Amino acid sequence: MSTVDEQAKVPDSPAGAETGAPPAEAADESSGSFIFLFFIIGFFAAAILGWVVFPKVLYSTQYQPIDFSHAEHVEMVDEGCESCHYLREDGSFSGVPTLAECIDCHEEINGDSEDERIFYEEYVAKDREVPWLVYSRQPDCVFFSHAAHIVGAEMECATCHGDIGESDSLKPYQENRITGYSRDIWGYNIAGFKRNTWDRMKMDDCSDCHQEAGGVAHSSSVQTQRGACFVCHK
Amino acid sequence: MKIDRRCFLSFAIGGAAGTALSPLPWKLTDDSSIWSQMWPWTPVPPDGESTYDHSTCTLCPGGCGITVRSIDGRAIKIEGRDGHPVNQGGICPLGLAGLQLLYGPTRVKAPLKRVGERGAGKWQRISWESAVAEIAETLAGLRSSGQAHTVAAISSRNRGTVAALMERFLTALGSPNFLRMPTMEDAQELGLYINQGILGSVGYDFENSDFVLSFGAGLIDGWGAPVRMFLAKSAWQDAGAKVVQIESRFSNTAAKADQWVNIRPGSEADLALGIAHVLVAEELYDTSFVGRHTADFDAFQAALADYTPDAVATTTGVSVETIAALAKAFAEAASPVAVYGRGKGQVPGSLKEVLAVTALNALVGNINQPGGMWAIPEGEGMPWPDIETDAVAAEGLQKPRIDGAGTGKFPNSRYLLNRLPAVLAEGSGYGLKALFIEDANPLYSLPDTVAMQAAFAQIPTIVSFASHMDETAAFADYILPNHVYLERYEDVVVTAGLNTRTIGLAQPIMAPLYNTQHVGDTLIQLAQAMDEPVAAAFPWEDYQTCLEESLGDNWDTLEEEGVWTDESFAADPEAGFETTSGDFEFVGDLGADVLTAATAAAEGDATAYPLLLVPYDIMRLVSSRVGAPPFMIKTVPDTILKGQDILVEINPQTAQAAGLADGKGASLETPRGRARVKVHLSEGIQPGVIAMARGLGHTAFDKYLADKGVNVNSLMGAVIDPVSGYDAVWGIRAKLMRA
Amino acid sequence: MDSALIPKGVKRCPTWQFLAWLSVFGAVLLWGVYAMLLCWFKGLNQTNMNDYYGFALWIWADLAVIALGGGAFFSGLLKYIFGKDELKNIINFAVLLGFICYSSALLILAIDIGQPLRGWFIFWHANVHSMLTEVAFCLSCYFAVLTIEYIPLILENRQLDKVPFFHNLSHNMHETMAIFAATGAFLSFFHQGSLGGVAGVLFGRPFAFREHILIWPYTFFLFTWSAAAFGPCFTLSMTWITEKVTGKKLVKDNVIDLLAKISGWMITSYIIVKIVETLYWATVTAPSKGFDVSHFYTNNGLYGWWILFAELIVGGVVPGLILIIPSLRRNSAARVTAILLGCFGVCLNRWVMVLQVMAVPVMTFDNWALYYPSWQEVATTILPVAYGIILTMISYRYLPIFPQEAELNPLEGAEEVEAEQEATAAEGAAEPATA
Amino acid sequence: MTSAQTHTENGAQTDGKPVAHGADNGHLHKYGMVIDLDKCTGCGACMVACMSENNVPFRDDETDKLTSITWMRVYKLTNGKPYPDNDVCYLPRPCQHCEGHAGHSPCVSVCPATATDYSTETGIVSQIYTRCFGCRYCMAACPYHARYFNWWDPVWPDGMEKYLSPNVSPRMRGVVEKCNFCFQRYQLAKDKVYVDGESTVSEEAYQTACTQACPAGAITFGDLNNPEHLVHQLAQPDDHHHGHPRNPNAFRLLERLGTNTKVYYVSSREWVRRAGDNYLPDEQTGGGGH
Repeated sequence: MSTVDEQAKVPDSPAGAETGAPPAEAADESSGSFIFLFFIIGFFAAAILGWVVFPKVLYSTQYQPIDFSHAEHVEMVDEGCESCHYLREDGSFSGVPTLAECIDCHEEINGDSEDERIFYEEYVAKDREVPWLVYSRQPDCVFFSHAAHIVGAEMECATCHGDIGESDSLKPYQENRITGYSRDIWGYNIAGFKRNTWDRMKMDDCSDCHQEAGGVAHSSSVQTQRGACFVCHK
Repeated sequence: MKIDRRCFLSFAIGGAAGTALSPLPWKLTDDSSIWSQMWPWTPVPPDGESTYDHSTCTLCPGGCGITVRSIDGRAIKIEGRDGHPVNQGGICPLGLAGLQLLYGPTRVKAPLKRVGERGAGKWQRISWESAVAEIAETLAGLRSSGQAHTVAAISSRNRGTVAALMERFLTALGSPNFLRMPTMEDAQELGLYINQGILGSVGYDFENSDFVLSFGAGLIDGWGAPVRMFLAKSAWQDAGAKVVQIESRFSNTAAKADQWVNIRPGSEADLALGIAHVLVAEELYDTSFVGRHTADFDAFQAALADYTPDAVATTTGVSVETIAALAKAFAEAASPVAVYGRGKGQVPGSLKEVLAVTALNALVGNINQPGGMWAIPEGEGMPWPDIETDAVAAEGLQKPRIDGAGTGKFPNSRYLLNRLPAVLAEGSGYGLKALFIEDANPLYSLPDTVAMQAAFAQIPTIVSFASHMDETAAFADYILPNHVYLERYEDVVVTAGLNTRTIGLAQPIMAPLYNTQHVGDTLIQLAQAMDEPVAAAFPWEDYQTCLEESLGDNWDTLEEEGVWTDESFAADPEAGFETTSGDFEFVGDLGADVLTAATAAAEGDATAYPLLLVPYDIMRLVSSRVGAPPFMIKTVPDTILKGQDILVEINPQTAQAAGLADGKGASLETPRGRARVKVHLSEGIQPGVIAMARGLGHTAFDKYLADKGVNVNSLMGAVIDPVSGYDAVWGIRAKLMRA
Repeated sequence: MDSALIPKGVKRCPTWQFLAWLSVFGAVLLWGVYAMLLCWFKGLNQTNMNDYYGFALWIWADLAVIALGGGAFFSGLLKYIFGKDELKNIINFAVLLGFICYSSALLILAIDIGQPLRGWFIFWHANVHSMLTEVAFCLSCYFAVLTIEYIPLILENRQLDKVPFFHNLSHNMHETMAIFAATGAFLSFFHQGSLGGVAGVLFGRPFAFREHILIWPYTFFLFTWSAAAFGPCFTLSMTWITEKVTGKKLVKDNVIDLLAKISGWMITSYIIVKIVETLYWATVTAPSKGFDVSHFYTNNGLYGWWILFAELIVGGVVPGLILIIPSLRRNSAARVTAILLGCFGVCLNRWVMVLQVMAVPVMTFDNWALYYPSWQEVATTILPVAYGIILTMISYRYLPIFPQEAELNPLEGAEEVEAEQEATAAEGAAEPATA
Repeated sequence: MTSAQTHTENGAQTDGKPVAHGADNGHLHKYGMVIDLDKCTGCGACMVACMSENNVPFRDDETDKLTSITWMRVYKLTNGKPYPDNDVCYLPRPCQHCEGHAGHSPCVSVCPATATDYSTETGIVSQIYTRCFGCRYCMAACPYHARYFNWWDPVWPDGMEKYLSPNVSPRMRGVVEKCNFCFQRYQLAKDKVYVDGESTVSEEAYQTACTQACPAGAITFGDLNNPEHLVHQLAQPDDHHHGHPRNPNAFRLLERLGTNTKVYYVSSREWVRRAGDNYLPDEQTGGGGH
């Protein structure tokens, strides 16, 4: 701290010389704009770091074991998404098909795609489950009832999953290095803004949608007057 | 211009402002909290398709039906099977914790061969082929040297295909030495044979009984088929049936009974005879049944002369009035039943006691009647072709059994494993050269573990089929691990006091986790690795073929329903009994002496050891071959186990005399050993008695079970019943000193 | 070496001596930090808390330091709002103590929670029904206020004050201090109260539960009142200790006397209400739940009737009476006894309202649960004490904490050196007593 | 009558907004339990059923019962008389799911982060482990000691984590957990209701693991609002008196504190009923309540 005084006595301060003001004050004023420049530099450097570099560092990019065309498969099946992603008899949701379910159609190589060949050789032939990276996988603490949304609320798959059903190939999977979750949960916008209902899948997004859907308003919580925790948590 | 500290400060403030206005701190805060919600070291159970499969629990003799919930083929929960004839959907703590045994760390994961000292825990993994070959070679060597009869096998049961295969294997080798682990069923079977001339088990029609007189039976502490007993207990409550518990300790059964008769330990037989005395003297008994269907009532009556209420009151500590009231209530009930077997019934008990208790049932004519005691015939043996024994085998089979059962002093007894230590120590028999142990843990669960281990030490080859590294497996030379019950097929013949013939089917819920093999398959392979006569006795390709063939028509029922029951044996008492006289015989050829003989006493000198140590059973511990899984140990109250210390239950008066306070450490000494214990003061136990829970003090298994408390068997020895040869131990003299 | 930083007109011990003592308390601090890190990285299994003692030593420490730190808001209230201008001579120290107490409380809370990384949920997912939410918000806000009150003091450091910006800032802040004092008093009313409410709302715990006025249980008001009453005792105790350590008179007697008198009347009025409230609880509230009050004080090895006597009489009535009787109050020994007993009384009250609440069995078949802290808990509780001593040492050395010090201890040429030596010796001898 | 009563009460609480949720449209359940203490044998099956259903961890020494996590704990009560007049009774204690006054149970109202909540749809007191930050205020608030803190990281011996159920999230160190009436079973039952096109979860479709396992049939579980459910018939809750049981043999633990619990106990023994609450010496058992 004692250096502050010494600083003020720096003789060759140009600003001080020009204004002819007492040296101590002059030094303060002259370096004022200069100091502000540093402020700006610091500000923008941090902003760039936070807005641009940070998201790149935070997420690692992984690729699916095989490229898969939803569009191609949807054309070939009768019941749309539900042909492969269906509700089981007990009301639970099947999620990503198991190898056995794939084999129902892919007992042999059906086409000439390279991915199908890899699929067959690496997984069917070796009887290994495909380690799919699931974009919409929720944390373990979440109980998400597909039955309630598909049957109860008659919602479309796309409301939450977007147009993945029309995609020709699988986008790279981005994993949050800290939490281990898919980037789709937080959304691709690092600030958390979303344009479409399927852009983000955090708890707040669930509750936003539930707030809007007045018909199935949840107000069973005594504490929050909203949905009680156990509706969606386990 | 000069870049000074203020510039840095400014830069830093700008940086801070820029950071604050960027997502970085906020996202990091959020993400780090999410990280804490999903710490990578906290497991996340994978989700999948949920399925339910039925099977039968084999962890105790009860044979409950279970339903196993699996996720993508991974068993995650065991539940009681709804509508199952034994347990009606209920299930006990052990059955519920079965998956901890399946996935548990003490599983033997591959065949092992001992490489270090016995019991030192040094093992070498070997292939099934070499294990089978090496053991077959040893056995072949014994056969060729005329020592086939020195091979013995210990199993917890003698019914069902696995036990039958084991017995058949011994027979084919040429050994008569199949040994069943002792339980109360030994004494009951013998009693049944004497009373009714039937080879079979005793069943009780509890559901239809309105007065249950239990001579220390832990009706809700694990006696018989535990879940069935719980259901029966609740049914008694709903129907207003009376339950009287005769016991020295205020056990859970006593607590739930309508009346607790506080008796001097070990004098139950005297009380039964005292009640019989009153029934006869006051002509309260069923004269019709006794008159028409019993053969030796006079002899029985003569034996009762010594058991006047006054005399019995002195012996038992139960008042004359209580004895009279019990007799009256018992006689007046519509369907009274007297029940035999202490605690869970792990000790056979004295023949005098089983005959005395059964006599009460006969006196009220409640034999093979609704609400009474039933004889359940053992049924036919396996429908297998006869063994063509060769000369070696024939010679071996001529030899008397190593335990002396079925001959000489003990003509009607079948298995006398308790005599083994004495026999081997004396060197009176021919000794054993090889021992197979299947589904049993004798080095833990039999009295006098020290003597038993010394006896085992004399046997050159011990082969264990244990799935888990229990005390006996740890002392073996080879371990040929069996699948755990959830990984294998097995027919489970349930006796356990059921009044129906019941067979449950254990079915594989999942593929074996480790390199284990069904004991049936191992036996078939062993036989087939031997000479023609032995191999020929095992013509099956594998165990499952054998099982399907053995069960015949029942196989389909069992595969479909999981359980098969039969009540068609129900005998008509009017048709008479299968004794030589054709009537019920109270004492048969043994004469009245068996009842007038002194009751088995506790070992030890009353002056040196002024107290009595009596073991007790609870549902939250396992004292049989199974090691209690962690969940069960977790339910054990801190008045039984605290840290590594077992707490023994004593009356505050006993404590005061010994200068002990609740929770304090003490040294407990019996003629057979000494142990460090802590004391728990209880108003539910007689002064002068020390009660110790069975099921602790394991030396094998894992850190969740091992070295916790004391194994009460290490402090007791067998007390051999002079007539039956069975172990009649109910306690031992002891002293308790401040430590 | 650091003479340029030491306020003008006062004498301080040599640097080496200062550093030596600093390192002693620094070592204690590091020990506490080590325990803190153990708790953070290995979890709360490092403590002797259990499912019966979810709240234990730390929560007590929290409640106690906040009650003791109550001197800051109450002195501020007296000076800035009620115009007790004499108190300006002790207010700096009161603020410093408040700052230490509140920062310590926040630190202990951060160690006490099982998931420190999620601690911010208390703000983000706040449950408005919870007393703890109220505590967290008011505590954080008041800590900010204390920081603002402490900053001008730092800026009065001889060197910092030379910077015109800082000088002006400090001056302007002083001008507006009344607003902060008022804000602080308001916030303190709520968080002291809600800390009292923490126990008082527990309707499942008849020992803690108290009847309500509006939405607040009696303990809400009693805690605020007792913090105002006993907080000054702590300020006075610490002043007394500092005077003993430095061997100097730092605050004039009239200031001490005024604060002691106010504290005395506050304690007396508090303890009367507290006794009435206790009687009401013992004869009406507890029996209505089926409890004879003796249930709470018998059949266990620690919590007997003595604790009630110690809290109400020894730590309440006695200091109250001493401080309101002028002759006793002016007797230094009696006054010091009273203020120390006052600190003890309020700490014991907080202990009872945390630990005894946990100890008393409620279900008829339950047992008393007794508890002793693990060394990690003790170390992390001593950590703030060491931190407080260090901050006090530094502040005393470099900041004009006691405005009357120079006047009361004039420096004069030759005597100066002697005085310094004396002070040094005294500081060296007495300092450990503060630990 | 009972359900109508509750409808009005809850309707008022939620500002007249319709309290409805999907498949259980219009049904306001109040799940509760009746435990017959005369039937309970203290075998501990409920405790193990609970632990195996709910992924409750275990440690090598669980004999310090003050740190041993047992959502369902069986207490042993004695009548306090000397030998041989001593009597004992076992009392299984799950979370009592207090309703308190209008859902403000002792623990729910104190949680600073809304990690525990009372649901008017089910009457269940929930606990969200990932929201909880471990302040333990709820534990201090609960007179039943039904709440447990994860003092340690849960560790399963190698391979044993395979039996963990995916329907229950394993808890991490530093959070509070407790019985939630096997809420995951209600969630799964509701899913089934959706696909089956039914209107509400039936009595059989939602039973807790302890109820299902109890070999003595001592535990009954169901909707206290539904007169057709066995629990209602056994407890006969009086909605005009905060659910006070009209069955003279039934009682609730510490009813006098106003916790308004949903676990009822039945015993024919007076000393057992008296042990359920605190009474001054001259007060009658069952009296003194509100």
